[in-house]
Amino acid sequence: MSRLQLDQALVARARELAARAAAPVVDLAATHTTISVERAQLRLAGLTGTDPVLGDGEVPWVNRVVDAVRDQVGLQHGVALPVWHALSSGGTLADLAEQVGAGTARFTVPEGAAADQAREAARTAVGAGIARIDANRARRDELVATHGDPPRRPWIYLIVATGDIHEDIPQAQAAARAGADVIAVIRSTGQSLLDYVPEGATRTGYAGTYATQENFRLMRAALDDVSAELGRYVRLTNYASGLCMPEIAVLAGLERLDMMLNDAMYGILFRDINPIRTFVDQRFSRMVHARAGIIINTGEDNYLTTADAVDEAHTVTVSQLLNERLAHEAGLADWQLGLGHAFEIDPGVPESFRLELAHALLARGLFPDAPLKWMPPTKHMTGDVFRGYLLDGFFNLAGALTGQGILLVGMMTEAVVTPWLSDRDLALRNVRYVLEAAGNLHEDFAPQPGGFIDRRAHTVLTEAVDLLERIADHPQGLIQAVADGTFGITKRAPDGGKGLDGVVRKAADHFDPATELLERIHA
Amino acid sequence: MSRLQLDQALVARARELAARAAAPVVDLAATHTTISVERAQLRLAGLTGTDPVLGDGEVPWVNRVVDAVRDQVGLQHGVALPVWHALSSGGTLADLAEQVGAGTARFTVPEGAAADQAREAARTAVGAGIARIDANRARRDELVATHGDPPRRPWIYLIVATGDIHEDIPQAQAAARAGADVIAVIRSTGQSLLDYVPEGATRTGYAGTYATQENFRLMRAALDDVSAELGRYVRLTNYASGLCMPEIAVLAGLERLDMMLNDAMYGILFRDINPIRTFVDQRFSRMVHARAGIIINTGEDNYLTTADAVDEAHTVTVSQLLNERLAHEAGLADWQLGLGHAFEIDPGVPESFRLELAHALLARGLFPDAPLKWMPPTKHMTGDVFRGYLLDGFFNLAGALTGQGILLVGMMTEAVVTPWLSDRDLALRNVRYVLEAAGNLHEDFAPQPGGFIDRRAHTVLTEAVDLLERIADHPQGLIQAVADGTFGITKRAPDGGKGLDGVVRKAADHFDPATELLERIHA
Amino acid sequence: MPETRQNGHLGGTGAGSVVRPYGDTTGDGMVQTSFTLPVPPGPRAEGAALQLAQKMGIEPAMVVHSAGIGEGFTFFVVYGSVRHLVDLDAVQVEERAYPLLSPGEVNAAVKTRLRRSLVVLGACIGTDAHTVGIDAILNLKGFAGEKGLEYYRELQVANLGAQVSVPELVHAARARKADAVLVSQVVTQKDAHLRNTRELAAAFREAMGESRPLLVVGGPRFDPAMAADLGVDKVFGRGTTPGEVASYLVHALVPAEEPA
Amino acid sequence: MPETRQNGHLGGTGAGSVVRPYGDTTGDGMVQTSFTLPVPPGPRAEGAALQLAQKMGIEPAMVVHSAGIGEGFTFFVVYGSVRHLVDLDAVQVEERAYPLLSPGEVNAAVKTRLRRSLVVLGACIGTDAHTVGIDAILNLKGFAGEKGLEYYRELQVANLGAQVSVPELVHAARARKADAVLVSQVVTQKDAHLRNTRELAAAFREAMGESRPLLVVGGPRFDPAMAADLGVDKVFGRGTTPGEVASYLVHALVPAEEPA
Ligand code: B12
Ligand code: B12
Ligand SMILES: Cc1ncc(COP(=O)(O)O)c(C=O)c1O
Ligand SMILES: Cc1ncc(COP(=O)(O)O)c(C=O)c1O
Repeated sequence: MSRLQLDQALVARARELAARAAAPVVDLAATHTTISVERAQLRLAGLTGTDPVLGDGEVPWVNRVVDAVRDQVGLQHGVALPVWHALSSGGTLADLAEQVGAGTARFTVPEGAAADQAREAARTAVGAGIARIDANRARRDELVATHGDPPRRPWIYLIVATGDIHEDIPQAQAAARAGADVIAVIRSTGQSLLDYVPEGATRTGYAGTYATQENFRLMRAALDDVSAELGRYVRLTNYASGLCMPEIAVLAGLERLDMMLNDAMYGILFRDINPIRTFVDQRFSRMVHARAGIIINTGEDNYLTTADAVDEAHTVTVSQLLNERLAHEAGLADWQLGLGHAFEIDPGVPESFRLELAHALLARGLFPDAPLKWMPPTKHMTGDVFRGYLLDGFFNLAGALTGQGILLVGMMTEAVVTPWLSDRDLALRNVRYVLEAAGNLHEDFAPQPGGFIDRRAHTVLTEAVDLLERIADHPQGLIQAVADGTFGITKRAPDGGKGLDGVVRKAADHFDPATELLERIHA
Repeated sequence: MSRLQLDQALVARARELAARAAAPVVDLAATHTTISVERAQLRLAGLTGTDPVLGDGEVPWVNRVVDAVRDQVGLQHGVALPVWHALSSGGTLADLAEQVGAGTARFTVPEGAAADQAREAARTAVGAGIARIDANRARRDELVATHGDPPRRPWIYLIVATGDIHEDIPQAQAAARAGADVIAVIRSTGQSLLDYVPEGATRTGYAGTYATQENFRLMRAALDDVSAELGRYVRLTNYASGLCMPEIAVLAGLERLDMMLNDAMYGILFRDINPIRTFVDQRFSRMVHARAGIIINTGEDNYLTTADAVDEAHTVTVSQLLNERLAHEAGLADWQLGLGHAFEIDPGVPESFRLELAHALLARGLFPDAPLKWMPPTKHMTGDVFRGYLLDGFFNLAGALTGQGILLVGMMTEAVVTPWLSDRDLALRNVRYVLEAAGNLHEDFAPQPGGFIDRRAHTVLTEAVDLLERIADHPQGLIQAVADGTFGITKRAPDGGKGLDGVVRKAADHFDPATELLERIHA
Repeated sequence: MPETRQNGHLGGTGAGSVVRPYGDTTGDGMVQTSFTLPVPPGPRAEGAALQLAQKMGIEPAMVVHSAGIGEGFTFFVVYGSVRHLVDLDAVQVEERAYPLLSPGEVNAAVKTRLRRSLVVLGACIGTDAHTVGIDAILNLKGFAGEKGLEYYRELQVANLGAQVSVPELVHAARARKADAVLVSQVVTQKDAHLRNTRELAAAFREAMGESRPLLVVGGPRFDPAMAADLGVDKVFGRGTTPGEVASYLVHALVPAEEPA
Repeated sequence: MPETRQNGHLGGTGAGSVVRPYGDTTGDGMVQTSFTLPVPPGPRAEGAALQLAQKMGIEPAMVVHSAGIGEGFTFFVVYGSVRHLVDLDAVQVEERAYPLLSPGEVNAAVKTRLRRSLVVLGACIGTDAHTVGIDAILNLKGFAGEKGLEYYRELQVANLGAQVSVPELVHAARARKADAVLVSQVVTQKDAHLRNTRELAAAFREAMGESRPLLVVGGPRFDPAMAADLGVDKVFGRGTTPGEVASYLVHALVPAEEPA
């Protein structure tokens, strides 16, 4: 595949600036915890289920326990110390949860030997969860070895979105049979703002299906069946985003999901979730993903739905560099970085297709080892489904010409409905035609140095470096940039948005067995 | 645009062989005339109208007169001598026709001074028609100068096909407004086999509209209006094919049509018209087109609807070389040669798009100065109109990447119905998107010497030269090749097919004022 | 939030003989449609499109796209739920009423039960010049991997090609004592195929009465259920294979096996 | 061969208030439709598709494409002529019952006739996070070349953004003495937009009764004719421009010009 000759000094400069711009965020994540990070500890330790009494029986035990700890001793020490201290007198986590439900649990923060003992017990309990994640990773490797990986790049990524897991499953299987390599179950509109993870098999989502451990399990099992049938390991994706990002990441690891949407800023910008909450949560969830061998997908594509894809192309590049930095910092390897970008230039703009190629090649050149996630047109899709089908075809071609890693399949009904069964089938036929007929056209694709495409890519890179200079120069770095509306022309103040009340500054003796265990590997 | 480096020795060899293979056809055309060639003389001399009495009033006077001459003195001398001899005693052509109708006309073949006089009168009469053709050519140049040519290549070519000239006109105008540069009115299924040209404005065609002088006039006037409105000269196309090819060519010249489908073999292969009839008729019609400044379109694309587009790709090349040779021989210049080829490879074939590019570049390389006519997928279109719309988009892209001259716009409903108003509109939107978004992608398109595309093009060229060797080696050349089923896997014997009875071997004194006048220029 | 909702399956847990179109949920009834109205774009045109959608049974209907074409036309894309139910039990299927035979079986049946070869005449009539369809059925090369009827030893096939007039065809059928005449019609604009088929049937009836050959027509836009209406014995639609046709010829023309 | 045929125009030479869909000939009634049936591919499925097409009024209908999806579904493309007539006189057009004003005219009307600035509150309610639509109407940047309502000097605009709950919105409207509340709804799966709008209307009715602010909703899949049904004052659909909304606000909230 043709690569651009990027100015390597500029590239190095960009990475250096990104590290500086991200430093305040890394710092934030090191010094804070959140209720969801704490709940994630309990999930790793195996606590499941909901309190049958409270709020229609929807409130998970992990929420009840963390809230009780917080009420009684605060969260600055983490939940692990008080919880495993409480367990030192015997009983299981589930028993303890029952006591919380009954209002009889009493938490204190142990010190000295008691603390050492609680820490050790916590490590063992949480370690069991991590061991399950490790086992899942090994199992995935095994299944990939047995069934095989997709025969070619890009991997074909499809969403299902009925809201009902029992409709999703046959649709996902049909999609896999028709050629999908990756299935994403998108989430109900409301889930990101829920400060708990729903439980069980669900059938009532709006424009997406709830992410629950049981739904994960059901879908993964269904895809295992179809993988065996097809002789090709079909991957499953969900979203580690919203107020419960760390817990969802854990559930993904526990249920052998293969990829997760997981962006450092998506929740801030598009769900109005508090920046600090998000930055802390993303650090934890990324450590889990790193361990689980999960590929993350970042969300730069979303910026181009609110900002102009030509004018703001460099903000995508800047964000990719920042996401890369924060991912590396959390232990993710390059092969796990499905950095996002998208085919979102107004199709009416002259040379729009060549501009897309320039942007896509720039990303390819900057991140040669990352499986870039290439998103289809959405903003400029209309109810003209014929035009939409054509645009999606050119999107597929751009993906093949520029060596994208993960091709999110566009739907002709993008502007109309969440995808129908037939939309998905037609979309896969589109992809198949383009890849089979023109998939190797990259051999004949040779943008000239100094030509239109090369010039455009360098313009964007230069603009990105300029912007990074400005961000890095600010003591608050990325945090300030978000407040300034740099990404997706959406301004988010550090103290605004939902979920700030779930953020806690760590005390000196804060203990987080998961992070400790997870950091061990890449330290 | 990227050109292939073709082996120029092979190219020269191909042209030399084509000339040899075509020689027997040139010979045939020089030694024969046909009833339609003879009728064309009378049309040039201004004879119009039909015999109101015979056969529902559909039989044109030109047919009545030529038949009468044939009955009385035979056609081996041509109609001009007997007709203008008959007129030497006074009266107009129309009067003479009336006498034929009344059964009172008497024809003899003049000799000596009477013959000289008849020839001179015939030259004057036919010359008036040619002068009108010349005036139309000048008028076209003038209108192009005033309104302008299409802003870019390829020209966008669209068909209308309602069967009703009064539905065709608004549809053609709508298409022009939506971006069509060339409008073709396709003909009713039955017309090619009619041995006369219908008259008047017609509304009853099947899957096409009758080609009549009045329909030509109405449509050209409507397009003149829309050309003025748009500030772009919109060209009109029809079909000089079938049993009346020479007459239709004359009518096209008289009514300022701008392009004509005119192939040396289409009628033989796809309408089972006698080969000799066709070869004689095409020579005459091409001379008329040469004079009228009309661009011809040849029909190699059709072979790929009956033969496989990969296996038989070289037969397209061979036919293009033969059509070129026969066109040059008749006086057509390179800019008038809309040589045909098509995007007809089964889309399920691996690398189908790159194979298409190879074939298209080969044609481009062989005929650098000809405005190649690039035909859309038809054979592998299905009722899946979404897939069809996508394929048409890739066809458009191939056209832009390989520098085609005339892009015949594909219809998503190709396998379903003759095009609807909305099909045409959608098709033009498709073309516009592709050309505006990716029209300059050829700058980045650089098939490698020795790469897939280059290798494929050379394979086809080599196969074409091999086939031409075999054809040229036979004393009957092309005539034998047609009998062997070389083109479109359809065999046609020299003495088979319709219309052989309209072919007449010329006597030594055969006189054809039109040919004489037309040959003057390029002699 | 999560709760359990009734599954939308219609017709209970049984055979499900009543179904509705499926968008992304069982029973949602979703369809897509597009059309042009001879009305200039604007609110009145959108209202007209909704009225049509409603008459088609789409309700609620969403006009998701509209675009003017030329002066007085608007093209629409409409999505929505049709209220109609599809009753599978009421579906009239032109079931194959005869077994599908291999070439060997066809030859054997003709040879042993007819005891002479079967004469088949093929053509494309009228001004229709599309021969690929009839060639696919008759010529050696065949279609979809199946050999054409010429390959069958016991069938004597003549393919007259295209643009054959009905009188010519009647003449040829008589001259060759054809058992079956196979006719293709591809052009359908203004129902040309139906008109030509009726003309064919009438001409054979007139010329040969009861002793006329078996009349079989085919083409991509024919509805196989129309044979009786058109006055022919059998109609084949898009995607027909030679084997189906050969099997039908045996069924219709070869005496049934005598009971042992 | 050529002859003259009656033109297919319906409704005579008059205003042509009855029309049919147009394929390539006036009056031909041609439409395209596609849908999936929960039936495995085969003749029965094709028959089922034809049955549905017929129920939709398409006759004759041609199933021009069918393809199996997964185990038990078949996708169809159908072409044919619908028998329905569209009566243009019966079309209910939600005509703009008020003049379209320029920003200057809007400001002037508010200033001279209301004599105070008009308070406008905007939000996207429920779990819907699509702000681009409401931003297009409210924010300075605007839409389709028109500035948004923030640009209007006499309008006092607050945009609360997305994911605003109905109680929050009622509270804010009361606190700011909003004259008009503008709400956007983009997600429509399972009719979420309709449900949320009804909830909105009920909450304002309950909390403020007659003195509730003007309620305006908008989004790409709303049918503008549904306002009354949903309990709001006005509904705007896809492609709405800020100027239309401002003009409506003047019409609905600013006292009419006193007769001179
Ligand atoms: C190839 C082709 C041509 C070739 C034909 C070459 C030839 N020797 O046959 C050429 C280029 C010459 C041609 C010309 C024209 N064509 Co044409 N052509 C096509 C095309 C692209 C493919 C048809 C085909 O070969 N299909 C493949 C065969 C195998 O399929 P089939 O015919 O359906 O046959 C199968 C079944 O139907 C069945 N079957 C068919 N016949 C029979 C008979 C029997 C007895 C049985 C048992 C079964 C059977 O079995 C076959 C195998 O499964 C179609 C578009 C398309 N993609 O369908 C247009 C199409 C058929 N053509 C069309 C038209 C209008 C024309 C022209 C009239 C245009 C013009 N005015 O110039 C001309 C003139 C030809 C004429 N007088 O008829 C229209 C017809 C529109 C309509 N529905 O009325 C089509 C649909 C294109 C379009 N959308 O406009 N065409
Ligand atoms: C941009 C976008 C997003 C962005 C939103 C960013 C943002 N800050 O708004 C992001 C990427 C975050 C996003 C996320 C999601 N999206 Co979204 N998104 C879109 C997209 C591509 C464009 C929408 C848009 O901006 N249109 C441009 C504006 C200007 O048009 P408009 O909204 O129609 O507004 C105009 C009029 O309707 C009207 N109007 C609108 N509101 C109002 C209000 C008033 C008072 C007035 C007067 C007028 C008015 O005026 C506007 C100007 O003319 C559409 C697909 C598409 N092409 O339409 C999907 C789409 C809307 N999204 C969809 C979905 C399902 C989602 C998700 C729920 C998916 C998921 N499960 O993860 C998420 C979650 C978001 C949530 N909770 O709501 C679906 C909705 C399906 C449906 N019909 O129910 C769509 C149609 C895509 C699809 N086919 O699946 N999305
Ligand atoms: C990076 C990223 N995260 C998360 C989401 C959606 O998740 P949520 O359900 O939190 O809105 C998206 C949506 O496309 C996304 O792009
Ligand atoms: C070269 C050529 N000539 C003629 C025709 C059609 O003309 P006719 O009306 O004679 O079938 C075609 C049809 O596409 C063609 O390609």
